[in-house]
Amino acid sequence: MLLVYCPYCQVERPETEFSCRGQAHIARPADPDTVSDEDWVEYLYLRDNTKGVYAERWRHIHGCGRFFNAVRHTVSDDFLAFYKAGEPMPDLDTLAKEAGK
Amino acid sequence: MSDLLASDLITPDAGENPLLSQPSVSILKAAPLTRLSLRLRNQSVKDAGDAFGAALPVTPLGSSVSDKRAALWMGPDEWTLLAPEEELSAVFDAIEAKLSGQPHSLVDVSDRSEAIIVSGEKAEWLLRTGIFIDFSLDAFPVGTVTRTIFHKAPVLVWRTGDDTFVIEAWVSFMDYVSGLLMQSAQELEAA
Amino acid sequence: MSQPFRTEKGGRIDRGDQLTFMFDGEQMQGHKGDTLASALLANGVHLVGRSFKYHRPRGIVTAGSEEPNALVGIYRKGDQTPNLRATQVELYQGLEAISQNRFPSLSFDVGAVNDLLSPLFPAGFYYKTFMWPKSFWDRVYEPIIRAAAGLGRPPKNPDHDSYGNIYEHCDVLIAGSGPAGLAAALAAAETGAKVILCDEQAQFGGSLLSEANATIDGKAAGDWVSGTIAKLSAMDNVTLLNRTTAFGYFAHNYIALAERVTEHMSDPDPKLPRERLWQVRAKEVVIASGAIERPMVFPENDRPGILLADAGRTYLNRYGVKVGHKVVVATACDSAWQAAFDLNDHGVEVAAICDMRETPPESLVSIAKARGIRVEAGCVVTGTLGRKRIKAALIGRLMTSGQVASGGQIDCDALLMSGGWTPTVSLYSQSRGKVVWDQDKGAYVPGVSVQKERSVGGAKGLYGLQATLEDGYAAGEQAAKAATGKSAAVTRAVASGGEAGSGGTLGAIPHDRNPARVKAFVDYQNDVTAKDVKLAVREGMQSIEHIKRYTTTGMATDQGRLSNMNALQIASGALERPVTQVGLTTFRLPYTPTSFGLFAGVSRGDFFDPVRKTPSHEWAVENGGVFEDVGQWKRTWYFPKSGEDMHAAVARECKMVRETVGLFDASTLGKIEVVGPDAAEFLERMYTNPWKKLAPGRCRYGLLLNDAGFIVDDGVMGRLAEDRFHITTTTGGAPNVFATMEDYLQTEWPDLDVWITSTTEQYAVAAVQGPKAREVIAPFIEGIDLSAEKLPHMSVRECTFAGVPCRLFRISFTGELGFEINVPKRHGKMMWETLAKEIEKHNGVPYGTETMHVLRAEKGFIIVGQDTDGTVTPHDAGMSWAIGKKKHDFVGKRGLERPDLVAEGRKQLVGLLTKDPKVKLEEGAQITSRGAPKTGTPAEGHVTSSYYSPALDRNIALAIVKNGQALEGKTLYVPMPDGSIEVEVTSPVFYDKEGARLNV
Amino acid sequence: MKRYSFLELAKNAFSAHKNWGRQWRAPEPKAEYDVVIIGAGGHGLATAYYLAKEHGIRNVAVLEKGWLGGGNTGRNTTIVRSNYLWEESAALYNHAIGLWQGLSQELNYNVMYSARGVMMLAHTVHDVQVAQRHIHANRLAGVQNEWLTPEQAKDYCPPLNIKKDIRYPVMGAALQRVGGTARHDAVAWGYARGADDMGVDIIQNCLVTGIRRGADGAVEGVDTAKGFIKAKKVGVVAAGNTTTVMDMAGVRMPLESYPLQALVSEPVKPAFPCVVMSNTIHAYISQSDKGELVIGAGTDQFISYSQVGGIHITNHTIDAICELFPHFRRMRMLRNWGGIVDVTPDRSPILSKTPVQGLYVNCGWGTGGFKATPGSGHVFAHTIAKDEPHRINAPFTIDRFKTGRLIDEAAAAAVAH
Repeated sequence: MLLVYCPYCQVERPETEFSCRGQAHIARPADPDTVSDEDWVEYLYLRDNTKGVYAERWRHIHGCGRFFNAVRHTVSDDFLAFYKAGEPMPDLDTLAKEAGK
Repeated sequence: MSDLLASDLITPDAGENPLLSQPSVSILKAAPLTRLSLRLRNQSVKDAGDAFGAALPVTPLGSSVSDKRAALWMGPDEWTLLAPEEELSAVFDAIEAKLSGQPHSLVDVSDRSEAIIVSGEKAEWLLRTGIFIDFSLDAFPVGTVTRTIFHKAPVLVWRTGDDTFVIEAWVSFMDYVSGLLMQSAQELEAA
Repeated sequence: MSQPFRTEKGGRIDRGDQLTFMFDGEQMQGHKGDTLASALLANGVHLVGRSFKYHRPRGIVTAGSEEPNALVGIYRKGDQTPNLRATQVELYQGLEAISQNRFPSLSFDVGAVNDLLSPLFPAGFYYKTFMWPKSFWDRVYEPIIRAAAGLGRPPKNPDHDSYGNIYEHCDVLIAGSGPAGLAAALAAAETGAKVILCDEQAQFGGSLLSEANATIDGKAAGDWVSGTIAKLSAMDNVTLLNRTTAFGYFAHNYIALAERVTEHMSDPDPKLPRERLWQVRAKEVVIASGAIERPMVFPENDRPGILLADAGRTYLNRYGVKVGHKVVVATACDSAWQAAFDLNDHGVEVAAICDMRETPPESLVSIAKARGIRVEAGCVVTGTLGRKRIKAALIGRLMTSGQVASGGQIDCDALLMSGGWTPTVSLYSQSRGKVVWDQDKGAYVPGVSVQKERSVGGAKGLYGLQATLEDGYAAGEQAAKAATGKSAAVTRAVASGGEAGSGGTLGAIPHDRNPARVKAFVDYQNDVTAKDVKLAVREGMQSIEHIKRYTTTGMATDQGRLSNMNALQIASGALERPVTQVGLTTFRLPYTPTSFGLFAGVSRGDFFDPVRKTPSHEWAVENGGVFEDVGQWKRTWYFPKSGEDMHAAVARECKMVRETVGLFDASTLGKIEVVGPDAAEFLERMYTNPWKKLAPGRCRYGLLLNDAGFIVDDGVMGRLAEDRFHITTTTGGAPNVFATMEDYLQTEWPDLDVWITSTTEQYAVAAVQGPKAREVIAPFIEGIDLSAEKLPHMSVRECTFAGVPCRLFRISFTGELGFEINVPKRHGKMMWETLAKEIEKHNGVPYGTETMHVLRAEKGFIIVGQDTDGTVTPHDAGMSWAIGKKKHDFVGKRGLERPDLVAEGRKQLVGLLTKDPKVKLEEGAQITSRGAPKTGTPAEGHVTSSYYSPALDRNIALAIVKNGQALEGKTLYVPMPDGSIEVEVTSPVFYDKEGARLNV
Repeated sequence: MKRYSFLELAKNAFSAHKNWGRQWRAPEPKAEYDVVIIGAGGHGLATAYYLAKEHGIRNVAVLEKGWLGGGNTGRNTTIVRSNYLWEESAALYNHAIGLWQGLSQELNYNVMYSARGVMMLAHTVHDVQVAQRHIHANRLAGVQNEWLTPEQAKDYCPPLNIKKDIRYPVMGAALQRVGGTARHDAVAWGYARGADDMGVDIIQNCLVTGIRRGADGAVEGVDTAKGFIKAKKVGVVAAGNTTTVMDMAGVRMPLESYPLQALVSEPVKPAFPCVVMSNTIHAYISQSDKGELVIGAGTDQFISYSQVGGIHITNHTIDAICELFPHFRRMRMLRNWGGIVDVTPDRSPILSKTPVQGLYVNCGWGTGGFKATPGSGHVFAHTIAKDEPHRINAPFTIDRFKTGRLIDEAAAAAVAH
């Protein structure tokens, strides 16, 4: 059971308070009508599924209810960063280097 | 002291027998309350507090208590407001009046949840049989309020004293929550 | 007989407290403080079990949780728990134990014939045979193999014990209370850090409890332990957990502990849990799990009476038990010599010390000589005699050639062996750390820490009492510093004696016997011999994982803690590769076998999952309601009158609703209050329908898709004010709909000024449906005009019901005049009972979910999840009308335009009427275009709903059929085992097509 | 290849089993192969076996980063069944069942396929509707599957608790009698031995580091820990690591990789005759021939390549098992482990050509790939050999996610265990 930091509640809580909602920073096309089938599949189904440093969406569903983003190494499961929704994605390579991964 | 102020708001339901009364821990059903869910943007925080009668806490997991009022931080733009049962419309209307024109959402959720009061030297231990939170006083000081999970049910935990916690759960979950707390407390009676 | 092998004095047992116990029906005596194993040995019992494959007689080998042989069943309350280790079972008055895996008895076991046939059963033999005739595997061979396999018999009755759970946080968790663990605990505790010290054994102290010679701060080791524990238990910041095994090390320093609360009591208080799961989040962990001794792999090394040397020493010094009267000690390292000396001190004849090494340390040799103990250097054990108990050891001399020359035999009734020591790296390995090979120690030791943990003492291959203490103190200080930033000056104890020994061997011991004839066991419990490991290599198994799986070495209930290193060495020899290139199998949790009950905890019966009830529940129970589970909710399914079956009850309920009036509890439907200036805009984007023009006071049916374009939920949205909607969702869909809305709101459209609040449990909801509905509610509704003009179908009003605030919806899921009354939940019971009484005046009935389903099916209303299955679009469901044509976007709009969703030949919702009105189709039945279709014929669709319709007095069905909407009037077939049923495709609306009954 | 038989075993007993040959070689890679398969799990080895046996393509290498059969093949709960809802799925898994039934003889290796029956429990009215729909669809598709009342279910599986007082009482069950279990390692080893015997090179400890494509975009070969290996056709059968491997060829996959846990109890005498699954309370259980209760748990909620899951997942599985079989509460967990399962959006596999000429992919089996091993290898071999899908795997394209022509077993409420 992972230990997750909620940047809104500013506390670490057990994973069971949260729901993980997959890869972060995948924006729904603003004007779907103009989007090709290829791009729509990209939005619906295609994910990086990275073996390594990965930015993903979490929701503190049994806490403050807020969505936020976290950077996690998908082999060690260590979290490298937590940031609020709407904040830019940190540079993953830099984070990876800092963590020595 | 927060204990005192909360206790004139969260009171044992006179009609009810204690769910559990042991030397080291007791569980009491709390009397009905006015509960409002308030959502708004930062600029409206002060007005809302003024209208309600207790400032809206802005520190995460914080609560502010004044006479017959309590405002609980639920999220960065969400508060639960507590007041006596009979003051529902008064409080509701006052806030709506003050916030008219300001984007917000005020919803009556008085009946959505029920509260129990868990107190005694073993109260903290009892909660930890189902809640994975560090309740030591430095990590979870008096006045802290949070939503979390108790075994398989969502609950709200509000520490109103060193050894006193208010536990709220949605009505249909309360049998599960109080039932498991009572069951887990049984071993305290063991020889 | 009364404990002939008990020493005169010594040991930590309470000689004053004599206990009686049973083993295989024989009554014996032991003492408080004994384990079942030590008590059996005190009574001279070594033979305690039969091996897995060959059913060879087996005795106690160890004194700890790694015991491979002494697995017994323990009886309590008329049921037994299998496979418990006698070395861990604490003795209590009246304990009842039985041996396992033998028939008819332990001393005479017919399965032993396998031992004679063993040449036919090498590793992996079953992959090579039992293939003919083809049909014989699961009918003949497998049942025989299954019956032969398995250890103990499983419990027969439901377990009545309870299991506790506690979540805990601490600064420093220390697993293991030997010298290193105790020192670490002292050092960490002194800083004020919150410390948990746990140990799997009943007493703290680990190896110190078996230490007879060394002293700490001038005290006997055991006394120092007692003093230390007393000191620690006096500190508020320390939690001491004995009988508690750290069995799992998970991500983010999350450690799981299993505490055995009552298992050692003869008559535990039923209020106590049998075991307790501690789920601990530790800032720092100190792994002080020590090291265990390795057996020596020589021929017939599995006779009862052959034990590890340190076990012999433990039974002597800790339990006051002599493992024999005449003992041979076979060793490759120093530590076993001390065992010989201790036994000798208690008058046990040590027939010989056989040390593999050409020149054992002179210091030891001289002591032995002084005691008149025969010393054989450069000497190995090449076999043993005796069947159910060792009678003699055959010895051989190691020659420079590497050959072994026979050295005769030495009579004995016990043999102690030591192949050296293996650090217990299980927890480190579980923490995802990678062990590294240490050539000098001849062992795998912890490498770099991956999580916040430190291995200390024996767990990292560090031996010697003083060094171990030092290591523990240092680790405790560092851990506390890392966790709290605090440190404190700790007075460190000083030990004398207990110096680290040297030596050790890995793999098979050379011998002069015929290799074809003898068995030298690597894994006792799984009966894996050195030969088996070599065979696996010969057959091309190169990875240690293949060797393990092919021979099953290391897969026994000790998870290879005794066998892995020897197996590895033998494999490495056979492969002619260094050990490091053979690899090591990973240690998986749990560290030792752990009760299922512990994991299941309190989740049983009504606490398995919350039971969610509505305010009408009690009334429904009193009135004979039958319930169904819908998610976590209990919903009334139907209300049978005496003598009625479900069909009759539902038919009556349907009839009465259409004739007069019915009362239905709709409280479980999801409710969400959508509030804010952008409320309408938000719904516009979420639902397929248009919302902006919906006037306050009116309602509209809403359809929710996912972005793939498929239906996921539906409900009714009532507009209470410009900026306030009260919307409903399905019962099962409520949580997901809410989460989906939050997702879009927070992450896609954060600019919208709108918030959603779940009010599912704020309101109790009663649906009053039927021609008399208005008359039923009229007496209680105040503040509004209920007339059709003022309150048309699809309206919502705020008013009062019997004086309490209420939201009144005029909506219908039955096709009849209908109202849904929402009152604050505390008034729900009152509302229901009031209406239940009122409908009686009109011959009305309460009805359940089944009747609700029938009535809506008569009207062709879908149930999401029954008539749709996640592959159905609004067009498929015949609900294109629900899509706001002019809308620029809504969730699912783009998905709906994908090629396959606009393709010809999609399956569409239709009605079906069986040609014979009495025939009721089965839900889920398939539909074909021809009768009696050949197997493999693609289905045209399937029946989604099927009921007897009282209103039409015939059976009706809804179905999803390819091109269905174009097939109206056509005949299709529903193939059943006993022939096909003819059906006609119709409109899904069977009753009151024009909706006249609604607008009254 | 020396054929295995009881006689052979007896003969070898007299020579102290010194004369058994290797079950497969440990060759060094050649410079070029007609086909390279990436991943020596059951599916990959079966693919190589059928390439050689059915299509005469024997110049084949199977590259494995670790040891053969060491991924999900050696980590799953060995359940075999074919009672899937959609015709496409049923055809695929039933094709496998057909092959399972003669596999031991086909491979001359006892894979211990044991048709002890797979029982899927229904606990709610909705469960019953879903089960019935499966049974009707299966009957039409020629897939054996039948409905049992709670009493019949208990007759078939005596330990089952059908009391009405449990939280989610058993309302009935769907039973597939030809379903059951098989010995997972033996499947990998049997295919490895068979393929090796026909000349296939199985190269272990050989990590693939790149997939080379020519100017025309077509596959030219793979870079590996043991150097470049030329091949015009490459089949990727890498389960949880498929995304990583396909990225080397620049092909994006609709996959996410989750840790899936399983566990076994200590071995006990026969206590459990069949396989029982419950999708509603999330548990499945059988008993191995060794006597261990083999229990499948769920996946974690986040992607991970750690092969370690959270304990709360295990807890929820075991509480469900103990609710259905309350006397197992005193049984003890011996081993708990995890695998990495690659999951597609519609919970059905991808067995398909790719946009890249000469590159083929077999993945997305999620939590249920073992049961399909023979069928999967058989049709994938066909796809590679003929450069076009077999009738049976034709629907399992990558393209379906674009067109929306999903094979959605999840939507139909049948979680594919």
